[in-house]
Amino acid sequence: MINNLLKGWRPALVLLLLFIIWEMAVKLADIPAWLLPPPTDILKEAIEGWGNFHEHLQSTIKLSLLGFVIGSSVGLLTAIILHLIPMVRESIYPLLILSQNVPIIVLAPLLVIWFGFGLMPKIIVITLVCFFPITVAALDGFRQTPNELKHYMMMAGANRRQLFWKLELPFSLPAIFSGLKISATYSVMGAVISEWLGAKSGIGVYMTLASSSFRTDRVFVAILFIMILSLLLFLLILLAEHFLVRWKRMEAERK
Amino acid sequence: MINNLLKGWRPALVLLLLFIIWEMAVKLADIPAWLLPPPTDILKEAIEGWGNFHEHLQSTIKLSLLGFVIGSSVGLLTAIILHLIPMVRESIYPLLILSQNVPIIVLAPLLVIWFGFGLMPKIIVITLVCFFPITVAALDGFRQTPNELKHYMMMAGANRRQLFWKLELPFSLPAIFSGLKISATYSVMGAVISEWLGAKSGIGVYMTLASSSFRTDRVFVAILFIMILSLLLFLLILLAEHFLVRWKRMEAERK
Amino acid sequence: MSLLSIENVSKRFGENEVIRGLSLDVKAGEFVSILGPSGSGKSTIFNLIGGLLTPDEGTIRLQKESIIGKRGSISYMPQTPSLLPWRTILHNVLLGQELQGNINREKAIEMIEKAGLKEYIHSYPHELSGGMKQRVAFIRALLSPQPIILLDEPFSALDEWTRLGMQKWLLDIWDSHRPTILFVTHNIEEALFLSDRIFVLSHRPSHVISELKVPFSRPRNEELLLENRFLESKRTIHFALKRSNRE
Amino acid sequence: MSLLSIENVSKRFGENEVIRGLSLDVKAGEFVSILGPSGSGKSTIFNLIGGLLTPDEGTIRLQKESIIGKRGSISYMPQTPSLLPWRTILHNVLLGQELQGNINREKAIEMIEKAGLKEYIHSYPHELSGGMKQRVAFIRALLSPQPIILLDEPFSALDEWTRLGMQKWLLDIWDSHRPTILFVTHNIEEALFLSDRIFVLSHRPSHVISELKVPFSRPRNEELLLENRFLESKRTIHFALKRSNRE
Amino acid sequence: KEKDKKDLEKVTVVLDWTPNTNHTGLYVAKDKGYFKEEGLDVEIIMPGEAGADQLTASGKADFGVSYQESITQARVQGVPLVSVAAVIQHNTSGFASPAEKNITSPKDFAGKTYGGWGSPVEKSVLDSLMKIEKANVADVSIVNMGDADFFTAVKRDIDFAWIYYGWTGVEAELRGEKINMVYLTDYSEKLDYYTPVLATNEKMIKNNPEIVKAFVKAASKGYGYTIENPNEAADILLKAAPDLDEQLVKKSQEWLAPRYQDDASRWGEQKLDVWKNYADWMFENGLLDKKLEAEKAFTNEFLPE
Ligand SMILES: Nc1ncnc2c1ncn2[C@@H]1O[C@H](COP(=O)(O)OP(=O)(O)OP(=O)(O)O)[C@@H](O)[C@H]1O
Ligand SMILES: Nc1ncnc2c1ncn2[C@@H]1O[C@H](COP(=O)(O)OP(=O)(O)OP(=O)(O)O)[C@@H](O)[C@H]1O
Ligand SMILES: [Mg+2]
Ligand SMILES: [Mg+2]
Repeated sequence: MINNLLKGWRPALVLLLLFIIWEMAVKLADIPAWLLPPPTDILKEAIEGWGNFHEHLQSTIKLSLLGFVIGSSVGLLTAIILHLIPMVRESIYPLLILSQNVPIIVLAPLLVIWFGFGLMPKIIVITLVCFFPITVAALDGFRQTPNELKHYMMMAGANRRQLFWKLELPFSLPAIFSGLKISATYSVMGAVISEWLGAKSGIGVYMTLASSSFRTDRVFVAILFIMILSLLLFLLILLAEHFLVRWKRMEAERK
Repeated sequence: MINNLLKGWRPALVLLLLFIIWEMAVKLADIPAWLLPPPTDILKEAIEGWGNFHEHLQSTIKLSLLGFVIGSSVGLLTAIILHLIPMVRESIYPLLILSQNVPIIVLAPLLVIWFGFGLMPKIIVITLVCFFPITVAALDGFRQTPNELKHYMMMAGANRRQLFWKLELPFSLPAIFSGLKISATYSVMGAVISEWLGAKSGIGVYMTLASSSFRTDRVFVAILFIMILSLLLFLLILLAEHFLVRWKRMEAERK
Repeated sequence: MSLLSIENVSKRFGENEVIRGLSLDVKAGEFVSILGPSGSGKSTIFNLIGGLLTPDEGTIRLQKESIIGKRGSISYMPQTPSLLPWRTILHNVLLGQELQGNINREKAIEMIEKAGLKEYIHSYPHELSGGMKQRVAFIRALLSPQPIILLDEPFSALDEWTRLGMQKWLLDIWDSHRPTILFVTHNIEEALFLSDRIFVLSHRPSHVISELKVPFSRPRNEELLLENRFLESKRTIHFALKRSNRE
Repeated sequence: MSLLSIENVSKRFGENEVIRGLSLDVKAGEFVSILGPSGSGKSTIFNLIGGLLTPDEGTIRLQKESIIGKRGSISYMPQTPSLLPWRTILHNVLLGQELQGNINREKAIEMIEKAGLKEYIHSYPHELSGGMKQRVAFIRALLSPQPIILLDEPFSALDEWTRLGMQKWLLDIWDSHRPTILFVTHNIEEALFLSDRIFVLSHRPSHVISELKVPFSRPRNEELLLENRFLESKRTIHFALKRSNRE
Repeated sequence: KEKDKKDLEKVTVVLDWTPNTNHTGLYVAKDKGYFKEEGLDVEIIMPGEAGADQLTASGKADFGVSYQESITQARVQGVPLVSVAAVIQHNTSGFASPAEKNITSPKDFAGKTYGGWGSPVEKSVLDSLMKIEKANVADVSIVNMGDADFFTAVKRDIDFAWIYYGWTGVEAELRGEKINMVYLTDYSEKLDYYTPVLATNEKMIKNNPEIVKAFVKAASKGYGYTIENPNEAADILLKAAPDLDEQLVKKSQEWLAPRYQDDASRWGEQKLDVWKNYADWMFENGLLDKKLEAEKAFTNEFLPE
C-alpha cells in the first residue's frame, strides 16, 4: 500500500513535466488565457477563488458520496438477486447492459417530470452511472467461486443461505471492490452531470457559470477538482479494501 | 452462439412486457405525448420519419465505425507499448486512469477550438471514450499469460518478439475481444456525443433538433436507434470473436 | 454391525452408466479404503453418500437410517484442502461445526496444537505448505460432529515426499482417535499402508471385484513399504485389477 | 565423452543457497535422471542449463562449448504440457522448430502418427486427455533441433495409471530414437524404471550425494516394477537419501 | 459553375443553438444566393456543446450568433468579440407562467418559485423588476432547472421561467396552453438589450473588413426577405432543418417577422445607449469585474446604407 504510493513518484513526475510543457507552450505560443489558461493561472484561481468555490465543492462531495453509497448498494443488491434467482438473471441481465446505452442527458427531462427538482432525480442519475460496474463485478465474483469450495460446503451440509453468506459473498469481496473502485470514480462524474439537472450549488453549476461567463480558468479549476475528488474517492475505497480483504493482498504478496 | 441467440427469447419477452405496461400506463394515466409518448407512437414516428431519419442514421453509423476502428487501434497500440516498456507503463498508466475522469463535454469546446469542425475532434472524442476498455483488457490479457507457457517459450529459445507475437498476443485475444465489446457499444454513445460538437447530420443532431422543437417522440426514436446500433455493433464483435478465437469457445463448451 | 452400509447401488448419468450394483459396508472404528482406477466413479460414490446425488437403485444406510438425498450426515475431506482463504486456520477448522450449529472452540485449539500447527492457529491458509493445509482439512473433518469421515484422495495432489509424511501422520492421529474412515484412492501402496479393509473397484460401470483384509498389524511404520510381504500384497491386488480389466 | 557437462556449479537467490558445488555429466544417447526431494533445486538446474539463469560459480558445457546464459541451446519438456491452446496439435509440435527457424512438416506428421495421435493431428489441445497432451509435448521436444532434451518431472501431474502408461510409451519411443535425455523426478521408481544412470541430490543446498548405474537390461517392461530386485534397488536409494537427511 | 465556387470566399457562421426562427435570415440568404452574390460561400454550423462565442472569438468560425449579454461578459474577460448586427431590435424575452398561476406583473413573483439555469444575472433581473413594484426578490424561491424545458418544468415545482416568446411562447399557443408573459422591456429600459446579435472577432474586422461587409449585407438582405415573406422564409428554414416541427416554425416566423427591424431605421441597427445602459446595469449589480468599453463592443459600420 505505502509501497504503491511511493511508486507514484514516476507518474507524478510525468504529470509535472506535462504541466511545465503546457505552461511553456501557452507562454511561447501566446495563447490567450480565455482559450487555454496556463497551469499557474489555474492554480492561482483555485487558491483565490477558494472562498467562493469550496461551497460548490462541498455540495458535490456530499452528492457524490450519497449517490455512490446508494448506487453501489443498488448495484450489489441487483447482483445478489440476479445471482440467487437464475431465471431473473437470464431475463434481466441483457436488458441491464442495454440500459447502459441510454444517454443520461436524454433521460434527464423525464426524471425531472417524475421526481421534480429535488435530490431524487440526481440520485437516480448517479445510481444509473454507478450501479452497473458493481453489478457486473459482483456477479462475476459470485460465479467464479471455486467449484471445489462449493462442493466441500455442500458435502458438509451447508444450505443455500450458508453457501451464500459463508462462501460466495466473502469470496467475491475482492471482485466487488474492483467494481467499487470504478464506481467511485464514476460517481463524481455522475454527480457533476446530475447537477446539470438543476442544482443551486456544486461543481457542475460552477462549471456552467464559469463557461458562460468566459472564465476558462475556472472551468479548468472545476476539472482539476473533479479529478482530485475522483482520485480521493478511489483511494478511500483502496483503503477500505486494504483492511477488509487482507487475505487477498497477503496471498498476492506471496506470489 | 446460435444457442445464445435463442436464449434471448426471455429478455425479449420481458422487453415486450415492459413496452405493453408502458403503453397501458400512458393510456390510462392520460400522460400527454410530449411528456412521454407511448411505444406505438414512437414506432409510428420511426416508420413515418424514416425517409428523413435514415440519413442521420447513416452518418452516425459511419462515424461510430470509423471512431471505433481508430479508437480501438489506439487502445491496442497503447496497451502494447505499455506492456513492452515497463517504465512507460509505470509512469503513464495511472495518468490514463485519471484521463477517464475528465468530463468529455468539458473538453469539447477546447477540441473544437484546437481542431476545428472537421472529423478530427469527433474522432478524438470517440477515441477517448473507446480506447480505455481495450487498453485495460489487453494489458490484463498480456499480463495473465500463464507463466508456464512463458517459461517454456523462453527455455525453447524464444526472443522478446517471438514471445509477444507467438504467445502473449494470441493468448490475450479473448481478453481483447471483451474490451472490444465494451468499446463497441461505447463508440455509438461517443459518436452521438461527438455530434453535439457541431455536425450537420447524425442521430445526435436529430436528437437536439427534436428536443428543441419539443418532439419527444423523435427523441425516443433516436434513443431506440442508439440502442439498436449499440446492440448490432456488439453482435458484430461477437461474430468476429466467434471466428477468431474458436479455441476459447470450444474450450469453454467442454467444461 | 455396520455403521455405513451401501447395498446394490446403481447410478447413471444419461448414457454413461457409472456404478452398477455396488455394495459395501463400514463398521464403526474401521479404516476402509476404496481402490479404483481413475473415472471408475469413486467420487460419485461419495456424492451419493453425501446426499448431493441420489442413486437410481439401491439403499444407503447410516446407523440403520436411509440417508439418500440427506446432506450433512457425513463429514468430508476433499482432494484439495478447500480451506476458505479469508478465514484463519482456527476458523477454518471450526467451519464444519459451524455449518451444523454447535461450536467447540477449545477442542479445536487442542487438536490444532496436537497436529503441530500451534504457531499457525491465527495464520491464513496461504501461509501454510500443501501438507499443512491437508492436515487442517483433516482436523476440520475430524471435528465435525458426524460419525463417519469420507476422504476423497486427500493426498494425491501432494508430492511424493510430503505424501508419505502425511500418511504417517494420518496413521498416528487415527491410532489415537480411532474415527471411522472411508478412504478413496487409486494408489495401491497407499491403500495397503493405511487401511483395515480394501474394496477394489472395476472399471466403469464399477462394482466391487474383490474385498481384501489387510494382513499387517498396527501400528505400522514406513519400513513396511520396503518389505517383501508388502510387495507381495501389492502384487495380489495388481493382478486382480489386471484380470478385471481383461474381462 | 560427455555431451553435457556441469562442473562445480553453485547458485543462490539472495539468502537462499539452492545449489552448492554440483557436478554431473550426460553422454550422447544416454538417459540420465536427477532424483531429488521437492525444493532441492532441480528446476533451478534446468533453468541454469537453459540459459534463463546464470550460475554464481562453475561451468556448464554442451559439446565442449560454454552455454552459460545462452538460451535455446537445449530442447525442453516442462512438467505441464504447456501447449498453446489456439494451435492445433500439428502446429504445437512445430513450435520448437519454428522458434529455431527451420520447419520440417513431414517429419512432424510422421512422429505424431507414430505416437498414435493420427486422428488428433488437426485437433486442439483441449480435445486431448492429459496423457495425450504430454505425448504431444514430448514429440515437440523430440523434434526440436537441439542435441539434448531436458524433461522436468513430465509425468508428476498425471494420475498413477496414466503415468505408468506414459512411462512405458516413453521407453518405447526412446528405444527407437535414442535421443539424449536428462530427466528430473522425485519418484524413485520412475527414475529406476526409465534411466541408465541416476544422480541423487541432497536437500538444499543441493549437490550429488550418490551416482548410480541402473542394473536392469533393456527393453524393460511393467512387470519389472513388481520384481524383488527392483525393490532391492529402491531400498538402496531410499536409505542413501535417508542417510543424507540425517547428516 | 465549379470554377465559380472556387472563387467564392469560404466563410463559416456558427449558430448559438439549434436552428430556429432567429436564424431564418441567414438560411434565406444562403438559399436565395445572396451570400454568393457577395462572393461568399457560407457554411452554417450548429455549435452543439462547444459554445458559439469561443469558436467565433478564436477564429474557428468567422461569424457567430451571440447575445449582448455574452459579448459584454466576454469583452470584459478579454475575449475579442464584436457585434456587427442586431438580429431583433428589442428584447422579446420575458417571464412566462401558466395562466392559472396568475402571475401578471413582477410583484406577483413574490412567494412563487422561479426556474432558471443558475446564472447570477437572473436574480439581478428579477430584483430590478420587482423593485419597481416594491416587491422583494428574497421572497422568490429560485430553483435551478438545468436542461429541463419550460413545459416540463412548470409541471413540477416551478411556477415561472424565463423564455423567448418567439419560440417557447408560440409553442404554448400551439399546444393551447394559456400563459402569462411579463416582458422585461415593459418594466425596464436598461434591460431592453439586443438578443440575439451577429458577431465576429476583432481580427476579422481588422484583416478582412470587406468580407464582414459582404456577410452583413447578404444577411441584411436575407432578413429583409424574411420580414416581407415570413411564410416562404419559414419554408426555407424547414428545408434546411427538416427535423424541426413545421407548425412551430411557421407560427413563430409569423410572430417574429415584424419584430426583426421593429422601430429601427434599418435592420441590424444598434445604439450605443443600449450597450452602455446594460453594461452599467450589470456592473452595478456586481455581474461584471470591470466596466465595459461599450464603443468597442459593437459597430454599425458594416450595415448597408
Ligand atoms: N454430475 C455429473 N454429471 C455427469 N457425469 C458425471 C457427473 N459426475 C461424474 N460424472 C461422470 O462419472 C464418471 C465417474 O466420475 P468420478 O469423478 O466419480 O470418478 P473418480 O473415480 O472419482 O475419478 P478420479 O479418480 O479421476 O477422481 C466420469 O465419467 C464422469 O464423467
Ligand atoms: N527465480 C527465483 N528466485 C528466487 N528463488 C527461487 C527462484 N527459483 C527458485 N527459487 C528457490 O529455489 C529453491 C529450489 O527451487 P526449484 O524450483 O529449483 O526446486 P525443485 O527441486 O524443482 O522443486 P519441485 O520438485 O517442487 O519442482 C526453492 O526454495 C525456491 O524458492
Ligand atoms: Mg474423484
Ligand atoms: Mg521443479
